[in-house]
Amino acid sequence: DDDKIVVGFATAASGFMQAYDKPAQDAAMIKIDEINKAGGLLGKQIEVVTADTKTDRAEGAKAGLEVIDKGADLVVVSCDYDFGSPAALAAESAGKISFFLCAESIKAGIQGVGPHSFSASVLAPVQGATMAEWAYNKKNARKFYRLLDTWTEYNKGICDGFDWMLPRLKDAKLVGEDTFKNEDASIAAQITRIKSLPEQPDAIMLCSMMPGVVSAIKQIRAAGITAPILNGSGVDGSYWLSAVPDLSNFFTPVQGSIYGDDPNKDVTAFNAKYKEVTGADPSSQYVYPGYVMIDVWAKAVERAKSTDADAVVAELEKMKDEPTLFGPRSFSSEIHHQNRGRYLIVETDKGKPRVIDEWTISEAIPVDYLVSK
Amino acid sequence: MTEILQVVFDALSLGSLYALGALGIALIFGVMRLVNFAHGDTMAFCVFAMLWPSVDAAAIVFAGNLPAWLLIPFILAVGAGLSVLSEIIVFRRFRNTNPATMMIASFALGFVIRYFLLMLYSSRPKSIDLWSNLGLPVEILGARIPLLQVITIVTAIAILIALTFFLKRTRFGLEMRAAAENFTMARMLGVRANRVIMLAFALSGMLAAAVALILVTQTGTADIQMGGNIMLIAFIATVIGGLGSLPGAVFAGFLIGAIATVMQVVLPPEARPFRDAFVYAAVIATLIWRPNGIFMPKSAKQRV
Amino acid sequence: MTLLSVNDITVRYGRLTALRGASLTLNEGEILFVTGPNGAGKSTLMKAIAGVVKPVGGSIAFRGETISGRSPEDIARMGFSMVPEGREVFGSLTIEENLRLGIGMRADRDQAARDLEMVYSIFPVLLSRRHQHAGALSGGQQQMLVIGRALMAGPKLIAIDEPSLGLAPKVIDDVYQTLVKLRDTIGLTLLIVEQSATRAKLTGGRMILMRSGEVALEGDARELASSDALKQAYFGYGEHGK
Amino acid sequence: MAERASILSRTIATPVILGLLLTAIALLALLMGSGPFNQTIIDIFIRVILVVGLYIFIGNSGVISFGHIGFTCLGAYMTAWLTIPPPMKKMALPGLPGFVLEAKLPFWVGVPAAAIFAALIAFFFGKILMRLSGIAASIATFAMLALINQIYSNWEDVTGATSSVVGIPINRSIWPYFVATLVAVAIGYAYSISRSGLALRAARDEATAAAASGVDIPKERLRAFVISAFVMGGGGALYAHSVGVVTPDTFYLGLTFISLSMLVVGGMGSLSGAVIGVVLLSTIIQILRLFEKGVALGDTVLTIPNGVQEIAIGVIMIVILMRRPAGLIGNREVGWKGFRKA
Amino acid sequence: MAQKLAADMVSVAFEGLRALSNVTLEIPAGRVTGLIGPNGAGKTTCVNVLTGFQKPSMGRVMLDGLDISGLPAHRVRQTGIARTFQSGRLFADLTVHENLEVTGVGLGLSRREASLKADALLDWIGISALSDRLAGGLPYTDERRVAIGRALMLEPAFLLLDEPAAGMSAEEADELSRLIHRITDEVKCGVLLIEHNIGLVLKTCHSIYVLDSGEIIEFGTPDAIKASEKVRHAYMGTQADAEGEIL
Ligand SMILES: Nc1ncnc2c1ncn2[C@@H]1O[C@H](COP(=O)(O)OP(=O)(O)OP(=O)(O)O)[C@@H](O)[C@H]1O
Ligand SMILES: Nc1ncnc2c1ncn2[C@@H]1O[C@H](COP(=O)(O)OP(=O)(O)OP(=O)(O)O)[C@@H](O)[C@H]1O
Ligand SMILES: CC(C)C[C@H](N)C(=O)O
Ligand SMILES: [Mg+2]
Ligand SMILES: [Mg+2]
Repeated sequence: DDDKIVVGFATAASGFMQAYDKPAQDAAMIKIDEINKAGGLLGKQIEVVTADTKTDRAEGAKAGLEVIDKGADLVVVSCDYDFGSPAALAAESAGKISFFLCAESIKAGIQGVGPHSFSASVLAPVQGATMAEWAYNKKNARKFYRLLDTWTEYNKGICDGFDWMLPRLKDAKLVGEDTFKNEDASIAAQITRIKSLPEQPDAIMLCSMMPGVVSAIKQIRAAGITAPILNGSGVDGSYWLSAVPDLSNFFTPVQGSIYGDDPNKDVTAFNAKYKEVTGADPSSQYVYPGYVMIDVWAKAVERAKSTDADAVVAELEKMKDEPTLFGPRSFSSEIHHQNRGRYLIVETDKGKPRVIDEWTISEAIPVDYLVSK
Repeated sequence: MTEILQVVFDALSLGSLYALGALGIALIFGVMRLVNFAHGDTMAFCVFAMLWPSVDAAAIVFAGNLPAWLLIPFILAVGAGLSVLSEIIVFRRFRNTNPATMMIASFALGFVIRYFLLMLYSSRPKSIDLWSNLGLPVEILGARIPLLQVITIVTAIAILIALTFFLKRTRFGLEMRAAAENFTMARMLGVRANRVIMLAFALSGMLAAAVALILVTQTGTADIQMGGNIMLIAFIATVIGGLGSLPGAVFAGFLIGAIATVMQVVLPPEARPFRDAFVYAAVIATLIWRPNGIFMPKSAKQRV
Repeated sequence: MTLLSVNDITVRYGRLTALRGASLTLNEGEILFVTGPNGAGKSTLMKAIAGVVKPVGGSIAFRGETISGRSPEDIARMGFSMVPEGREVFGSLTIEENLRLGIGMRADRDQAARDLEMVYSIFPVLLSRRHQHAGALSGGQQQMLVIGRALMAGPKLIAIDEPSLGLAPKVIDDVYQTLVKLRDTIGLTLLIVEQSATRAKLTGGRMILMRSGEVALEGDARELASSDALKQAYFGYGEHGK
Repeated sequence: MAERASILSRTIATPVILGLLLTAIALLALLMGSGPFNQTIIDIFIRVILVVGLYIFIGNSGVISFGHIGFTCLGAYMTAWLTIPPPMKKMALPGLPGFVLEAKLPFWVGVPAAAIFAALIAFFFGKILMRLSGIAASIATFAMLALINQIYSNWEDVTGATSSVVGIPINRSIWPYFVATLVAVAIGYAYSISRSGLALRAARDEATAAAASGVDIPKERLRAFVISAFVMGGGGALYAHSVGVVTPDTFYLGLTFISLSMLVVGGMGSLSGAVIGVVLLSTIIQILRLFEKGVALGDTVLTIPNGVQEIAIGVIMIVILMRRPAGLIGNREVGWKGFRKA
Repeated sequence: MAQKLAADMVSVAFEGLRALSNVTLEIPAGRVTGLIGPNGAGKTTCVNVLTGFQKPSMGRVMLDGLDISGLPAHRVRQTGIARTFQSGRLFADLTVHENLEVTGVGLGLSRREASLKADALLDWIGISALSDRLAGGLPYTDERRVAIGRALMLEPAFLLLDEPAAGMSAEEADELSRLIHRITDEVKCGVLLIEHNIGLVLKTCHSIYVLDSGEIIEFGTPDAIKASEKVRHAYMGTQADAEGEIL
């Protein structure tokens, strides 16, 4: 109807995706609240409807249809591409805009859903590329080791970005590589391989995610390997650090800091707000894309002066380095995702994470490369 | 030489975990013909028993802070307790029903346990640091192997010997095997079959707890799904080892661990992701080669 | 002294009534043969006493205590030993393990050891193959094993559902001789389902005939077995009350 | 002695009644006319297909297969290979053979092709596996599932590995699913009254005696294996078209156990059990969902907390099995006068 | 129809135990051949060898001069050699009628044909009344008759019966004896009868083999067997003498 704008969340309120969807969704709600308090969007209040995907793909399609049925103008879908896409596809065929909460695969957008689909986060390959380039420049790393957990596309994406960046770094080389599986109870064999390398690596690119990544880090350090470990954003958060006491030499890219030391004071203010609303501190940087999403979408709606999908998409695609609380955002008719982005670098030293640097890769990862992977 | 030894230890340490899992599955299968799919969830339950219920990302360690001499018995008791409770509330009512029904019932029970944990702790994996210093390597014949793995290997073998002795040499073991084969007839011979089965469940629960403790020390993670994979491998090990044969189950557990480790070592990088595919192909080959399991004596085959 | 009394019990399998008000009493040291045509309910009667099937009506008392409703293991522990129809050996256990199962509830270990020797002497083949899996035995050998196993429990009352099933004639003789000897020496009470009237006649004792779930005829085995009444009752010409 | 009626005329009531039940469900979806509800019904139909597929093998042979969802996976990917627009395929799945890359087939070709493909693969696996019986066979089928899953999760060029395969044409009309479900039920019925079905059920009860009756058990098992794989493959293809994306882990343990549970709770040895089990459990799940969202009873809104639905379903399943160990329908089949012995 | 089924110097060993040693015997068509012997003598093993359930360690199984040893059990049945088992082994979840139908189907009939044959056969044996009962709940004696019916489907050339009278009363055994004769007379098949009910064997068989510890120790007509001191010593009971007093 005309007196309100509806945002539909087809996200997981149960099952394991809930751990990712809920925080990002809370952040989105904060932005929605802010907009409503400030008088709404196009003068109308934003109303929220939800449907539970139960972390199941078939349920996801239903949830998508359900929020569309309830009149959603924007369909927000599960963080992860695999679980979000059924609902996004439903939105696409209904001609609605869909936003993945924090999917980091190129498919979360034009390439995997269609021209009305976007993701609010930054591509996983950007994370891998960022860490490689940063470590090369700031840690003087030349010999890299690549350890890939083949469980998800996200993990592979990090390593893809790393692979793309490595040849661009003069003198840098790969001294070895290996794979494991997230559920592996023991990675003893992989560790033995690292330890029997003729020369120990300057840095280990670890492309993995929760929960297996913790186990891998723990076992690597227990074996006495002290080389710097580079990761994707998936390991952000201090909640798991207790598992590896006194972890050091450990680096993670993040869009914003949950540790109270973000260079941008507004982020710290947002963290406080988040705590006020949800009762807990943000547990990882993955809350932030939810906020960014509503932010950029609302701006596009204001500029289009309508919620008409095509008009809003057109406005979104005009965004070039649009500033947001968590770094600039760009969209184009080619890609609805970030193939380049500013990252804060968090170092964990003696079990304490803190922001030590900021890095933006020197060149955007070409769409062709991303798609071919 | 040391390299080979290192691989042997790597294989043994993974294998011993599987072997311990397999013992827990084989014990219940041996006594009830039940494939207990709730076993993995029992492991997860034991792990979470160390934490205070909360849906926050950060874990609130609770029992996990106890000193080892209290924590170990406590977790073993939790495993045994949950397992016995499962028997009393659920499995007891499925005596003499067909294996498929029991299996689905156990699966449903596991499902209930899993979602119960999920409600209390959320689906988020939690971190917990237990006995980190056990991760420190010790040197054996030039190979470096974390102390924890030495402990795991030794525990698995010790438990196997103790259990085998228990089942072969004591009256209880005899009664257990009898109840497994023909529940009603065993009772007609005065065997207090329910009691016997309950004890088997308690043992199996403790085995789940033992795996849970090792797993959590190794990975530092408490995850709702954490028992699942080990349970599946354990299940496979139980069958290819020879149903009802505990040494068989243990041997097969070690074998699967060894195959996986060796595959990881020898496969070229491009083929390494297919490691498990090779393992499963080996499982099929083994079954075709010895349908009754590696350790099944020929005479145990049913005659016409 | 009355050892076992079955009063008016009724057993149903779903809609089918297998026992309708069957009664019998058995005194200590007595031999009672149960005979009757196919499907008369003989095996069901045995199972009801053993506590394996639950009667819907009536009561059973053993050694002065009511046992209907008790669990099979409790009844077994009171001294009731049963050989069910159809050779229920534990095929995956060895022969000796099968036999040792029977002595679980006995306190008198010495006597148990002697009983084991006795069983081996009646059935020497079991001794020679004691460490083999019972599943490999021939049909008759399995039958020997279950009878032996029942004797190992040191029972007050042994109930055997068709002891001669699958046994060679010579072995049947041995079995009956042993049973009678045990009755004479230790006062073992025998409840035997036996299709062969001749066998009952040769052994002596009391006999009942069951038909359609009821006790149709009762009397001395020797007299009854040679009388026409038995044949008539067997096939149901004319009703004989009990 | 009365002349025995033919097997067909004695048992035809079963598929007819089941067909009517399915028709009623389809009509209900039309009547409601809501998108999500329609999708729910499509889901139920696909489940029915999968569970009927399981029934064909498991119900008749008594061998619990953990592997059949593997065939669902094969089917889903096959239809994806055939129906995704060629430009997208060339990008995402460059390793496919040329003629497949060029193909852009409609879904009503994709689905049967997928079913046939699954049946073909089942034939090869079955040749090896059907010699096994009992728990060894179960584990071997599980290993087969894991093998398929591992291959599809890692063969980047051909399956896209763990990444979702997208671009599968979505069909949200209820009719294709309805018709396919009827076909599945018909196949299930035809198999169960066939010679092979009878022989296999005999072997399930007493393998030794079946052999002594001239039954070639591995051969009969193989037949059932292939036919059921055909149904499972078709079901997988339909799933792909109902959701629009497939990944290997969709077709792994979760789906395996849910489908097996529905079969066992319904009654493992009965076609009616397979169908009614799915419909009933799905209905219960939907009702619990409703309560999760909140149901207004008078003035109070009744809501159950998140997660309770799953726990409740688990408990309900256990209770049903306690009460009826052979499943709701047991070994019987529906007939005009209630249930009859199968 | 085949005329002769024979075991030719068959030996079977199980882990050191010799269950059969060089057993040679013949089952002619149209006649009843008895096989008796103490428990564990090897009778069932012998049937297992003849029907493909047990591979002989040595020796051959000949069907009319054709070597059939090594064929799997279902193929043996398809050559016309049928058997029953010492323990019923009916298909418990199928009806009696279906139990018979299975054999028809196993031998290549359509269900319709198999069904008609089953009806006819049940009628012929006289157990049509049981037709629609589930085989699982049958009493012992009926179980045996159904098993015989199942084996008789499609008129096998040879029928091997393993203790069919166990658990039967004298009258029932008598009836069985008549049934066996009807089978040889009307179906014209050769029957091998294993029984411990000596009376039944003596009355029913044309010739009898006596097996002890895996070896044939005697072969002859019932009268000859009755008279044999060797047999009496090895097998017969003291009271249950060869007169066949105990049925
Ligand atoms: N488990 C069962 N389920 C259904 N019916 C049964 C069951 N057991 C026995 N019956 C039926 O109960 C009746 C009595 O059977 P029972 O076995 O007691 O007879 P019986 O006198 O021992 O016969 P037999 O001489 O053949 O051993 C029979 O009609 C039989 O079919
Ligand atoms: N699979 C086997 N493994 C080991 N021993 C076996 C096996 N099958 C049979 N035997 C042995 O072979 C011998 C012959 O057995 P078989 O069953 O043929 O005897 P039988 O003459 O049929 O006896 P019964 O009259 O008791 O049925 C027995 O001693 C038996 O224990
Ligand atoms: C939470 C993240 C690790 C998930 C990841 N962003 C994805 O796309 O799947
Ligand atoms: Mg009986
Ligand atoms: Mg025999």
